[in-house]
Parts: sequence; structure tokens; C-alpha cells
Amino acid sequence: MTRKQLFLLLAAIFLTLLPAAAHLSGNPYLLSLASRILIYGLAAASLDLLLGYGAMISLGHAAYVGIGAYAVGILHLHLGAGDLPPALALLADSTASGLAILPLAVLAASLAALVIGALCLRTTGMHFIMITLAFAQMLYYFFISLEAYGGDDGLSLMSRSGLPLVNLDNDTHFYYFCLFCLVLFLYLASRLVHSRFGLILRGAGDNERRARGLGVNTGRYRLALFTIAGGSAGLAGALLANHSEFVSPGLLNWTLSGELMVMVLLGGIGTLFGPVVGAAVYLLLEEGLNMYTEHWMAYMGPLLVLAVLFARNGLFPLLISERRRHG
Amino acid sequence: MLLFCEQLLNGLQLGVTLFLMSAGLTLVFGIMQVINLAHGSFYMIGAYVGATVALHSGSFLLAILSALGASWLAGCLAEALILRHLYRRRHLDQVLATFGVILFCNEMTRIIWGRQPLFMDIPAALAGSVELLPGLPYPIYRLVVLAVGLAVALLLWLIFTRTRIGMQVRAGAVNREMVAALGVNISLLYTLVFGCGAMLAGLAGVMAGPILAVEPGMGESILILTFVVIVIGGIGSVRGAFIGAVLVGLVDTLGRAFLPLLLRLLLSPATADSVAASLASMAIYIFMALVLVIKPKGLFPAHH
Amino acid sequence: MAEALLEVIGLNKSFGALLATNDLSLTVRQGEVHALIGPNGAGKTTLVNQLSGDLAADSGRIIFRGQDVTRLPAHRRARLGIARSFQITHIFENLTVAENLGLALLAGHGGNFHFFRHWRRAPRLEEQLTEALTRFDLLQHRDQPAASLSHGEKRQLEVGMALVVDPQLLILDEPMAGLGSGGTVELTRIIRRLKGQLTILLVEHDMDVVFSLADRITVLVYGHDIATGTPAEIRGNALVRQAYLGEEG
Amino acid sequence: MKKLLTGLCALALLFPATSFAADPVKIGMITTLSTKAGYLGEEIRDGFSLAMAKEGGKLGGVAVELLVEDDEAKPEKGKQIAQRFAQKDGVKIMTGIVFSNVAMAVVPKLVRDEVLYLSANAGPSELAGKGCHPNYFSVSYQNDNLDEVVGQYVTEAGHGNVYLLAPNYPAGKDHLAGFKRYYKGNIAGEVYTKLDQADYAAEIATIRDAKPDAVFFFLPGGMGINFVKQYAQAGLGGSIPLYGPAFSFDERLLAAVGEAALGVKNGSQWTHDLDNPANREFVENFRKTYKRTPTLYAAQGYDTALLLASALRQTGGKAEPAALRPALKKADFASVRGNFAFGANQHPIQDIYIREVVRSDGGFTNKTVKKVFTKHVDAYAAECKM
Repeated sequence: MTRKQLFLLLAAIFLTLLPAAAHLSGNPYLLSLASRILIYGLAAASLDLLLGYGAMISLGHAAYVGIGAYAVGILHLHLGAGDLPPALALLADSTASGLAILPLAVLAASLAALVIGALCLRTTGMHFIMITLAFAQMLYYFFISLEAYGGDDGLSLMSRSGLPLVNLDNDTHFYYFCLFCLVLFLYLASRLVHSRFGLILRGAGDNERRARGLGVNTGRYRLALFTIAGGSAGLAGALLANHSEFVSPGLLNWTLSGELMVMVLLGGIGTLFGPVVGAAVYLLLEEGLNMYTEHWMAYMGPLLVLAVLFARNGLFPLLISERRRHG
Repeated sequence: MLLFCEQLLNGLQLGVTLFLMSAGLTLVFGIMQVINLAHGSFYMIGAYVGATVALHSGSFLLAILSALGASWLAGCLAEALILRHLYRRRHLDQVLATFGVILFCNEMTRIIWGRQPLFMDIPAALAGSVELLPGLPYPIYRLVVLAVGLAVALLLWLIFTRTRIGMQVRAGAVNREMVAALGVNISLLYTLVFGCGAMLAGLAGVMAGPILAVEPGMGESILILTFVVIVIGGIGSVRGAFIGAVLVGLVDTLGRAFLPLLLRLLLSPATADSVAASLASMAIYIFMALVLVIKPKGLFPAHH
Repeated sequence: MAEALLEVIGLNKSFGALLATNDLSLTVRQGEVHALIGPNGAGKTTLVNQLSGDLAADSGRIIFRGQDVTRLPAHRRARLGIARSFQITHIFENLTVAENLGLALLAGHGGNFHFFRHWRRAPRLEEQLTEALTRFDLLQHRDQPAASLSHGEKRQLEVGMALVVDPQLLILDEPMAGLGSGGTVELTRIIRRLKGQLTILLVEHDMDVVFSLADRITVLVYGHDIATGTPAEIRGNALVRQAYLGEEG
Repeated sequence: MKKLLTGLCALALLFPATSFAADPVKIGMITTLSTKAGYLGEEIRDGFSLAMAKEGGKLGGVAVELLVEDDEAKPEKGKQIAQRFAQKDGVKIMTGIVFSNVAMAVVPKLVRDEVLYLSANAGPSELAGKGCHPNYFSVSYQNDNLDEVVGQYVTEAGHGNVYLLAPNYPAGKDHLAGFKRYYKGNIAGEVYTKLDQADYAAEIATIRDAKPDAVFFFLPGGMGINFVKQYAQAGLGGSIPLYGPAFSFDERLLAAVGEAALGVKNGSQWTHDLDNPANREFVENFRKTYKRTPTLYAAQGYDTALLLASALRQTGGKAEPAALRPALKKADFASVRGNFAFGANQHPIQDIYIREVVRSDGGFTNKTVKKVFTKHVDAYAAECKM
């Protein structure tokens, strides 16, 4: 058994038993925090597909999280008001609304990523970074002025999406559902990076010119990956909307894009599992520092700079390194 | 027509402020190939230091000088302590490190200067307005900002076309290896360019001080506008930055001023107002997307 | 006389005031090893970049197998059968040796949008991969990251990646650069073995290698072709001696 | 392996189990301490703390513990904090939210879950009307109140053609609606600007062109500073008077606006110069403790603490919502505002004033000009079915 497998096994056991531990210790907040970590982990891992495997530095990933969340918010609003178009009649069954809402959220985010990606991928390097940021900011202002859906105030959900077999309004069920989504994503994503598609993308990320010289139309693969990552971020957004039962333009703000990037870096870029660890560390650090100081950003900033300068590979490779320490 | 002239001036004035921000940043991007998110923080530092000095000394000139000094110093420090170690690293590392710098600077201003915005007054000599055309009074201070921006643009143009160091910098933006081959002290050149870029941002900050609220986080909103300018103008091109800045300033101002009127011709007033407000806030991004479709590397790409 | 595989007619490319390619014409015949030589700055790499599609020509035409490819992007030319190995070692450093070769084998296909199955399970890939690994003497390194190979092994991998797709035309851009004498001998042997199997355009500084391998040689000076001919003809050409060989003594 | 286990243990330690025993009554304050609006939360917190300090850390003779967290003006963040307060710390009484959008995200669920919420600032219309709830008390105002008073005053002052300006978000539209409810004249124009817009030159030029009698604007925080400064610089300060709710004219903002705001009339339910004993004591103590003049937010925080103190005294320290509710409803405390009672929707019935920005020694401050509304009831009270 490699250390990576051991780590994943332990993590799986820990995450499976967590709700029981939370109930025994009479601390339901732990569960809510853990769900949030899982959701941010999913969003960060989807960004890692872009950063770590596609060599696309998107500084606008929050936009797709936000679109996924808004899709849920908007559909729930119409569900509550009972004025859904007939095509979406399935939603009216509140016990199964999630079966349509969650895929629609993913679809919406994917479509947005497809269109924005097609524009952004005309550029590379620094242009790409700035343009993804600018488009995310444009969507941010779009949702702020989207008065019908709350504008800057955001939208409150009356309840969480309904699904057969699980009741998302129950925090434990919701936690396991998030865990399921994350595990499913990580499984599919790790298959993806070793598939033909993934091989070509990793090659193009490593050495774009060589890949083109071999006959690869890198643009198409990049766009496909950008769309997949956007859709996955949309799923994270849909879960986030259900988690806080609230959506607002704040989700699309560029600081969230930056934070997701920090999570990827902290956990280890190009490792898929690392960003989940990064999300846990970042959110717990935020919780922890917040308890001691209002000015936690003043510590987080330098910490981040130091992490970039000295811990280049992130935590996950450190955790699973085969090297044994003596003592 | 008078209104249109006034809005045109407003657009130009916003444009030159953006130019002060983007001129330095586009060179940093072009020459050092470093993405620097913390440029907005230099703008903020300029505004804060300027406002503080103006408050205590009462001299606007002193405020400007100290703001220039402080932002220059901050720029050189950031370059020497952090960015210098990142030149050969991934863009991603640069993004993250400078993101950390933003978090730190915003929180530090909050710790040092407190949570409330700072006050900075227009110097008495520049207060009031002049009548440019009959029926068109315009604040003197804004004219001064416009003039300073244009003067800086002219100065940069002279430096880049007439001086040896300017040629080197420009050559560096086009081809880095070439500059190294010419035997220029790259490390010194980098620090110089970075410091001057920060200084220009600080100048923009202190000039904006009397017009805008001096508050934590003021750098980010202008930073994103600056990015839009650079994307439109083309990385590494000062000329591109100037034209991009003016275009963005005009599109933003004219969009805000005239979109509601235009849309009222088509829609009911209430709908027109809200649609116009949304469109106006997205106008520059839509403009950027259009430029991008036609010229992916911006209007004046420096690299071939 | 064998038919022309690649024809370059009146090609021009300038960077600002500098004419890097100046009314250049060139014919590479099917099956030959055609060498391209010229003093530093003669525009060899610029020409190669235009042939592979990494740079767009200002004017002129490039005809490959009778088809005008002047405006085609790099990946389309690659699929038509132009393979290129780069001046600076150009492999996928972060991928394993097997992944490098696998990518080269798969890249020519359009249909790589398979997201789930492991890339090695692609139809018929395993045999091709093993064959390629054996052919280029890399079998024992198959799961090693390419970055960890020695310089010579990297060069072997690079040439291997160019060859596994059975290209019509292989452009070798200074393949001997940075190799020790042992490596040069080894690579010369590999290229000689390839002779007759496919057409090779060889850009090389090492005159011994050029004159021992090439069927025909074209000499570039300031972006223009001043002479084309067999090694013997080139040796005897007064213009070439003056412009190029003479300079080097 | 060891490292892993240590890590997991450290994680568990971060979350100590809920503490029991007769601990002090916990009050959760969710407020905005960072971002551009950070000083608003600081005022509320300082006002509240001042009332606690007066009793030596108690309220109504009952030991209390104030937990303060920064919501960064983000609704999501506010929700997280509320959840943590309720689930981890077992808090049953909360207060402090500055922004209406944060309140709308946090409060409805909170009060449904039997937590008392006492608003020290935000007073969105939904919570005053259809969404009113027995567990929700607004100690500050209903959002529209401070606009309504200006609408009334502008009408009385004889302005017949007023230009309106607000940011393009729901609260902006609500505030303009509040103004229009009491304003009887013609509307010269209505403009919605980008949220967090910095430069208002374009809007100001349009205003000059429209030649209204007066301008009413709602631009909270930094936006207001920018607008007022640029308005004065454009030379309009003298010719077209500005009006607005108090949100752009608290004493801390005035320090940043400077002379540009001089003479602007604005509406508020409280000013530091109100002449009643409770207020004199509050202002004096506040200045002594924090070395600055309190703003209306501080007064609201202070009043919230006083109200809670009065209720805790009545219940003898029982902090369950069911016990506190009737005691709170009586509003049996000496408000710094003078008249104070709760209406049917548990929002204040109070006097509302127009005040003017004047010079004070070394700076600028507000002076009460006129009491416009006496025992004013908000417009949504009728919609509340409780």
C-alpha cells in the first residue's frame, strides 16, 4: 500500500465517520463546516484541472461557481412562485426537483464556460489571466443589476433541492451528498487526466508548441477542459447555494477566484486531491485565525507569500511522500 | 451638445487616470513578464500617504511628493523582497504571491489608518471651476488631473523615443534576451521600471485623493479597470496603454451618460433605466470582448 | 528523377526592417536527405518555422505533396505528414517516456475526446508503443519522467516522437547540437538507417555529418538560397566557398 | 502516518464541545468590521460595549458575554457566522447586522429557529411587513424612515422639481421609494449608478443639464463621499441643494467629505445634540471612552443594549426568547432618542428629524434643525400579521 492509498483510506474513514463524531460531541456546526469544506474542495479541485493539467491560469473561476449557484436560486424562486415554463414541469415535484435543478446548474455553468472560454482562449499567458478575471467581473456586475433575482441583495432559498432517497434539508444527509459529489468528481477527474484526452492536455500544458507540431489542435482540447472545469465548478456552486440556502453576486467576486487559487496552491497543484486538503486548511485557518484576531488577512497575506516562495509543491505531496523520516 | 462636450472631458479625465495606472503596469508585464496584482496597492498607498501628509502639513505639493516617494519605496521593496524571486517562476506563483500582498496591504491600511475613509481636500488654488465655453463650467482640479496625465504621457513618450534608457526599456518589452545581450544591467533596470511603475500608480492615487474616497480596497476596483485597459492596448505597449485608457474612459463615461437616453427611445422609461444601468456597468467588458475578437493580442501588441 | 515532396516558391518573411527570408525557393525530393546549411543568422530556423507552420510567411508559397499548405496551421500540416524535431530539446518533460511516445502516436488522430478509459487502452496502441520503445532503445525507461533522461536519451526520444507517426517529411533542426562525439555517431547511425524510408530535411552545423549524410545540400545566406546541389557540387561551388566556407577558413 | 493523526487531532481541538453550566448570557453580534464599511460595525459594537461597560460587563444586572464577528458585508459570511453562533456557541440572542442584504439572508431563518434578533441597523421592508416575526425587533428604524422624512421636508421647503440618485441595487430603489412616498412634487430625473462607483462626473453633468430645484441621493459609505465632494467641486453645491438620509453624513464620514458637505440637510432619528438626559450621558461617556463623537450607528448599538438590559432585568436573567419577548416589547428603557415605543410589527415608533451639516471646532458635525415627524409609524406596519 502506498502512502497515497493509505492517506486516501484514512481520509475516507475519517470523512465517513465524521457525522457520527459530530453528533456524539454535540457539535452540529462541525458538520456544516465540513460540508462547506467538501464543496470548496470540489470547486478548488475543478480549478486544479485547469491550473495543474491544462496550464490555463483562470482568475475567474468564481464566475462558474456563481452561475451554478444562481441557477439553483433562480429555479427555486420560480418553483416557489409556481410559474415555471411547462418544459420544466418535473421541477414541480418538490421531492425530485434536484434531479433537474442540479444538472441544469451544471449545464448553465458549462455553457457559460464554453462561451467565455472560446473568447478567452484566443489569448494565452498574461492576457488569459486578465481576461478571465475581467469576464468574471462582468458577470458580477450583471448579477448585481439583475433586479428580478434580487440584484445585490441576493436570493434566499426557501428549502434545499429535493432528491429521491436523501433529504438534503437534513444536515447529515446533505453532508453525505456533498461527500458523494466530491468523491464522484475526484474519481472521474482522475480517470480523465489519464485518458487520451487527459494525456493530450497534459502534453499541451507541458509544451504547447511541441504538441501542435505533433498534430494536436490544442485549442479544442483546452476549450473542452475549460468547459468541463466550469461545469464542475457549477456543481460546487449548486451545492453551495443549497448549503447556505442563499445566493448573491458576492459568490462571483474575484476574491473568491483568488481564494480558490490559494487552496489549489496550498494543497498541491496538479494533484486533484491536494486542493481538497488545501480547501480544508484554508477554511480552518480562516476559522482559527478569526477567533484570535479581526485582522486575520494581515497574517494570511504574508503566509501566502511565504508559501509561494518556499513551499512550492503544496501540502499534499508532503503528506503522501514516500520518503520516511527517522525518529 | 455642451453636455456631450462635458461628458467627453469627463471620459478623458477618467482615461488619463487609468493611463497613469496602466503605463507602469504594462511595462512591468511586458519587460519582466511578471503578473502583478498588487499594483492597485501602490495606488492606495499613494492616496493614503498623500492624504495624511496633506492633512498634517496642509501642502498639496508636499503631499504629492511624499506620495510619489512612498509608492516608489513600496514598489522597490515589493520588487526586492518578493517579485525578484518570482521572475523565473510560473505566472501562477506570481498571481498568488501578489494576491497575498493585496490582502496584507488592505489589512495594514485598516490597522494603521483605521476603518473610516480619509479626507483629502483640493488645494485652495485649484478649487472652483472655470467656464470653458459659455454655459460649460468645469472643475479646475479635474482639468489639472487631465493636464498632469497628458504631461506624464508626453514625458514618457520623450523618454522612450529620445533617451538611451528609454530605448533599452522599450527594447526590453519587445525582446528580453536582446536587452541582456546588449550588456544592460537587467536587475537594476527591472527595479527601476518597477519602482517607476509603482510611482505612477501612487501619483494616480494621490491625484484621485481629493476626488474619491481614500479607503481600504480602493485599489482593486481600479486594478481590474487597468487590466481591461492593458488587454485592450496590448501588453508592453505604453502607446497601447494610452489609447486603451482613453477608450475605456470614454466608453465608460459616455455609456453611463447616454445609454439611458438612447434606450428610452426604444423601451419604457423604467425598463430603459434598469437595462441601461446594467449595460453601462458592463459596457467596458463588452468593449473588451469586441476588441479581443478582432485583435486577440490587443490593439498595439509589443511582442511579435 | 524522383518527384518533389516539398516545394518552396519565392518565400519572404521580415521582422521589422530585417529580411529573415528573402525570395527563397527550394525543392525537396521524395526519399532524399536534403541538408540546409548557412552561416549563423542565415535564416535557417525562420525557414523551418515557416515550413512547420509555427510562423506565417509574408508572401510566397509552400507546397507539400502537391497541396498548398502556406496558410494551414501547424497541427494540420503535422497531420499531412510534416514532422519536426526542434532545435532546443523539445519533449514533454513532465510526462513519462511512454506517455511522450503515446502522445505522439495518438496526436495524429482527430478523435481523442475519450475521457474515461486509460489512454493505453486505445485500440492497437499497446503494440505500437512497445514497438516504438524497442525501436528507439527506450524500453527500460518507459515509466520514467522524460526530464530524468540523459541528454542523448532525450534526443533519441525526441527523434522517436517525430518518427512514430510515419511522417512523409522529417525536419531535423540541428539534431547534433549539444551532443558529445559519441552521441553524434549514434544519432548519425539512426539517421542513416532512416535514409530511404522517408524524406529528411536536415538543418545542421556539423559539416562532417552533413557531407556524410546528405544527398543534396542547399546553402542559405541572408535568407536567400544561393546554391543547391550534391555535396560534391557544393564543395566545388565558388559562390558558396566565398560566402560561407571561405569565412570559416 | 503520525503526522496524519496529529493533524486530525489538531482539527478536532479546533472545535471544543459546547460548554454548559450557568455561564453568562451569550449575545452574538454579526457585524461589518472589514471592507470599506468597516467603521459602521465598529460604531455599533462600541455603542453596545459602552452600555455593557456602564454596568461593569453586565446588562440589567445579568452577566453577559458579547461575541463579535465580522461578516465582511457578505450575506454568505453572515449566514456562516449565525450558524456558528447558534450551533456551536448556543447563542439565543443576536444583533449587529449593518446591511439589509445580509439581514435578509440571515434573519428569516434565525427567527424561525427560535433565536431572538434585535436589529441595531438594517431594517429591510420585508421584515417590517409580510415577513415580520415575534422574534425580530428593530431597534433602529425601518429603512425608508430616513428617506420619508426628507421627502416630507423637501415638499414643505417648496422644492417642486427634484432629481433622484441611488446605486443600482434593491436597497437603492427602496430608499428612493421611501422618499417618493412623502414627496409631492415633480421628479426631474431618476438615475441608478453602478454599485461602488467612484467617479460621478457623468451623473453630475447630467444633473446640471436637467436643472432641478434640488437633488435627493442615497449613496451610503464611500460612494456618498465621492459624490458629495465631486458635486461641490463641480460648483453645484451653491446652486442646487443636496438632500439625503443620514447614511452619507455621519460624523466619521463628514471628516472625509470635509467642507463639501457643509449645509447639506439630511434626515435622521437621532443626533448627538438631542436634549435628553440619557443622550447627554451617552454622548459624554462615548466621547470620553473612544475620543470621538458618536454616530447614529453607535446610538443604535447603545439603545439595543439598553433595551436588552431592560428586558433581562424584568425576566430576572432568564434569557429564553419566550421569556424575553414580552419584556422586550414593552421597550421600557430610556432611549437616547427620547420617544421610543414598538409598533405592532415590533419596529420603532419614534420622532424623526432633519439636521444640517455645520462646522464644529476643528471639523464638521450635524445640528438638529427640525422635528418633522412625531411618533412616526413605518409604512409597512399594516402588512404585518402577527
